Amino acid sequence: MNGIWTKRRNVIRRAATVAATAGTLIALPAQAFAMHISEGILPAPWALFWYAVALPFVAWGLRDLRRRSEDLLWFKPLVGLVGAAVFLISCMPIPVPTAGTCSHPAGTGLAAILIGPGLTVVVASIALTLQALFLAHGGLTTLGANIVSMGVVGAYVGYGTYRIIRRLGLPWVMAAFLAGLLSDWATYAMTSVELAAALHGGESFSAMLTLILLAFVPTQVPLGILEGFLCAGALKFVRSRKPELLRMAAAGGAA
Amino acid sequence: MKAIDVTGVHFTYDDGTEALSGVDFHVSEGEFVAILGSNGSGKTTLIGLLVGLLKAKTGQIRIGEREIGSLSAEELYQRVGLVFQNPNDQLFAATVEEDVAFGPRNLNLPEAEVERRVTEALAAVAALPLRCRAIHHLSFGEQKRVSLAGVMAMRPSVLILDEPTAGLDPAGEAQMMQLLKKLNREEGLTVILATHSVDMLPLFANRIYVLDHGRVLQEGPSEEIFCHQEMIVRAKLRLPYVSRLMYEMKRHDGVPIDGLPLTIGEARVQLLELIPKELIIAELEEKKA
Amino acid sequence: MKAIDVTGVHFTYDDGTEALSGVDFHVSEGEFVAILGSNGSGKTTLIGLLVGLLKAKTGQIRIGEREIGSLSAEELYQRVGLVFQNPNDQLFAATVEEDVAFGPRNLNLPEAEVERRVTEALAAVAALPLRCRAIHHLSFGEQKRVSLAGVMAMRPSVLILDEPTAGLDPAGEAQMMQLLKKLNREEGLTVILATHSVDMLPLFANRIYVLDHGRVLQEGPSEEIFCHQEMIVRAKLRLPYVSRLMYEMKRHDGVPIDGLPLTIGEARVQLLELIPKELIIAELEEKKA
Amino acid sequence: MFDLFSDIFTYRDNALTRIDPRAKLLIALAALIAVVTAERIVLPLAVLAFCLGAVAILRIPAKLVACRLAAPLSIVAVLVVIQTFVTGKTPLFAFTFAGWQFTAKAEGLRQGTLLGAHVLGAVSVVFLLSIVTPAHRIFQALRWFRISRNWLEIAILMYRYIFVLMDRVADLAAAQRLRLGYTARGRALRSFTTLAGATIIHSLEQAQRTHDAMRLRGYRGTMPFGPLPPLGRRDRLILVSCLIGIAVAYGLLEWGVSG
Repeated sequence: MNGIWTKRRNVIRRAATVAATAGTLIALPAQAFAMHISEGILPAPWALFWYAVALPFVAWGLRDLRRRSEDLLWFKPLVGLVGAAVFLISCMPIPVPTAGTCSHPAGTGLAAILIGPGLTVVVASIALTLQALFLAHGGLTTLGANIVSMGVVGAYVGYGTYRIIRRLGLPWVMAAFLAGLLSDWATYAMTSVELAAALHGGESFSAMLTLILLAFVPTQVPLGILEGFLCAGALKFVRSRKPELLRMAAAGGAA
Repeated sequence: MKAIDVTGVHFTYDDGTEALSGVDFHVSEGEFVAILGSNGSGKTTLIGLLVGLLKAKTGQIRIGEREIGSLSAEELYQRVGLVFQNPNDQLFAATVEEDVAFGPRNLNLPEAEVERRVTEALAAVAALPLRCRAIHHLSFGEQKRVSLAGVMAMRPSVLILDEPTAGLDPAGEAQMMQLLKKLNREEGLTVILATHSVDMLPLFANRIYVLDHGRVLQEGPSEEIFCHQEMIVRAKLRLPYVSRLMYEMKRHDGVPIDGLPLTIGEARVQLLELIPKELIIAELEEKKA
Repeated sequence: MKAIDVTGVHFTYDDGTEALSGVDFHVSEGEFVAILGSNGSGKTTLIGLLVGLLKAKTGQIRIGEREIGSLSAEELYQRVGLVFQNPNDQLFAATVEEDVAFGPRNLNLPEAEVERRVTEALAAVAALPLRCRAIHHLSFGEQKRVSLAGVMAMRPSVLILDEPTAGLDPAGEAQMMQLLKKLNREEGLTVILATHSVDMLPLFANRIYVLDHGRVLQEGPSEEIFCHQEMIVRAKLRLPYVSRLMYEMKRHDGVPIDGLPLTIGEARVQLLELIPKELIIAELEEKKA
Repeated sequence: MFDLFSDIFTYRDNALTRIDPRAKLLIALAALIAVVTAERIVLPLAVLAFCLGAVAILRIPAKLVACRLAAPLSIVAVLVVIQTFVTGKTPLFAFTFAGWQFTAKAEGLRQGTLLGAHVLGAVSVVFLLSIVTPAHRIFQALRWFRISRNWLEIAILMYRYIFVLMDRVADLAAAQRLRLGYTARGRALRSFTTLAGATIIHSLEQAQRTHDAMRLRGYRGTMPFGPLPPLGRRDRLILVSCLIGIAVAYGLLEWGVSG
């Protein structure tokens, strides 16, 4: 017990030292880090591994797309447009009080509620490819890892949260809020795992993971809460204006 | 007093397109000024600069004697208001009332004052009966008027409108222009509108700025502007239809017409002088008398 | 031969608004017909029915002598093509070439034929140089022409356009209308356009249908339509500016004008007859001769 | 933010834009693999130098380059710091700051620098690719690589409509700002949420109209693609020589010189 505690305290101290050295330096790129893992960070074996994890989910999403678009001619244009909208939402700067700068929401929780988790993975994989190719956000070698954290984890956690809370009979606003919040946090947790696995070097994995998680905490905790509000608010907006559109998008989703 | 003072403004977008190259633009309080230009002439960029959405690299922009950069958002948007071309881009509340109240609420006004401003703004655009309607049940013309009310509720002294009559049918167009005229003449608002439709302008605008490729080609009262047929063509515009008729009769048929009538009324007066009295039908003459 | 035959069509939207109540609409092959009406008059609904996007509950719609319901999608879309008001709705590929090829490729044509149709369609709308450009780099006027090319590549015999000149500046408007006239006169296409702008129509349209509240108020050649000033006002429209001038001179000033000139050319002829020859300036007369 | 998406340079005519996108994509992939598997910093830095050189020759504005490289550069800085002070054994130097003891370690520094070089090299490769290949050419190339057609169809629609929606969203956000929707924190959040909701609504409505337009031009559920021409002789030559070049450089810089 004692050992673990001292070790943990050590890690926390180390994290704090890093945060102190880097000063604002860490707060800024921590978001860039967190958003997507940058090109070139992952060693080749890890890059391949995450590709291998991501591919089945993308394939499953594509199967879902094929199935649902078979008798609904408008389904693919719809997925494309929702994808474009979520892409733009994830580019919108939202002010994060603790960072003193703007960060970006992930939007995957919202997308998963609208079109389901499978298609969200597909849409996320496209968005990540476009960003890697044309914006130097994320990367091609890290695409697999980013699909896993942003797409797979974000989408399934968001969707799962929404379904479970709805099934518990709680109001959808709360479900949407928690879906946005948890999908955001889960995405960053997963990103941390991916980074720690690749970067821990000689150190222990858990120490590195704790360090990276801690580095994300100051921006990610409030950002996740904001994302929860965003998810619930946006959904409420759509529900109050054009509920029929929501039903159209759902055709298999959760809303 | 000057309401807007733009001097030597250049603006280049990040992708390298130079949208404005050395524009001077001055509007006095209470004027009704039109920025006339084809698509891509720089109208929208100029508007963007006037409301602080874009920042000019060189040149000076003053809003009511103060440098635009020195004004806070609250100060700026209580001085200038912008009505977008597409009302859909501007209406985001569920009901008309809520949407018009958006601005005043953001000014942290007491609810009674918000209420008063909403009523006033809706009354000003003849949209009081729409107050409790849902935005998405409004017709296009109604949406345009409500989006104008939303801006009016901020009580700006300068009202800028991007293509205020685009998409409106003839009745809606006439109503909108009459409304703007009333706001200008009766409420004393300075009105600036950007447009590429020429026919209505001579009736309403005190002065016209013709923009082309990011430059002011010419500036002056409409009588003066439309005298320069070549300049108008160069700016990818055209004369108002009535003027075109008069222009062709003067130029090609040799009919002696003074200046260039711009409106139906002016053309009528000039033509009647040319037509011999004996040709005018008598019964109608009597009726008129 | 009839290109389009609509008889007694009613249409009610799901929310209960009755958009069309008993419309008859007939167009012969090779005609240039305008559907004129204010916002909300039912123009868009009528167009939606003509291209099969909406289904009429009662009434009959025939496209080229065949019941619309009996035509397969392929047959229908090679007979009628619709150009949307907003080109963004219609341009969904990344480049001009890919977008125009979308229709022909859906018809499973051999690639050489697709290639030929793309070239032909782009040439027809004077957009060949745009071929390899990205859609999002086109100007609004270019987008409009490319979206027209995309429909042309389906080789429909009837071309339907929703507000083809909306948002275009005077130069773009003139170009678009000339283009449509050429397609109609030279290529023999039947052209139907829905619009609320009146000034251009008399020059181009063979016949006009005036729509109001889902009914055809009147139908006929433009000379006839614009004679009925009260009907025009009732439909929330107005006379073309030139006609308005002539109308006021005839009605209020008693100037004897035959019928109602609709275009600048017609007005000029009539006015010149009324103005005494001795008033015409001599030098110009000589210049003309 | 949105200006970053400017792709005007890809439509310029130059030696690199003329190369077949399939060849470019394969070369870029080879370069990426070489960079991320490199054990020394020379190769990634050589790739970085090569790409920046090409970018300079193509006269890409420095502002754009700086914009694209800003985030990766800051990541590199953090990587070096974290790795230096957190991992490794052999102490290099130590200092105390605000009561905290910091020890830099040699292995960490080396590891951090190498990682940094990986990032810079890899990012520069993708950056160069992105300014000489327009999106639709990349989609074509991906089709040749047997990427799922459904995936590509959605990608093409997304790419196209990002630009359309972006204009609308920019106008919506501006309209909110002009009525002081972003002047206080709580208000900003509400405005932002509204903006996101409005974006979704616009996208759903646009989807309906786009689908209508697609149907009227014969859409039957699959976007038709044109034929793919075979890879030309010149492009094959370029591809092979570049791959050999990368392999030789890899051999020399990784295993060569000092053995």
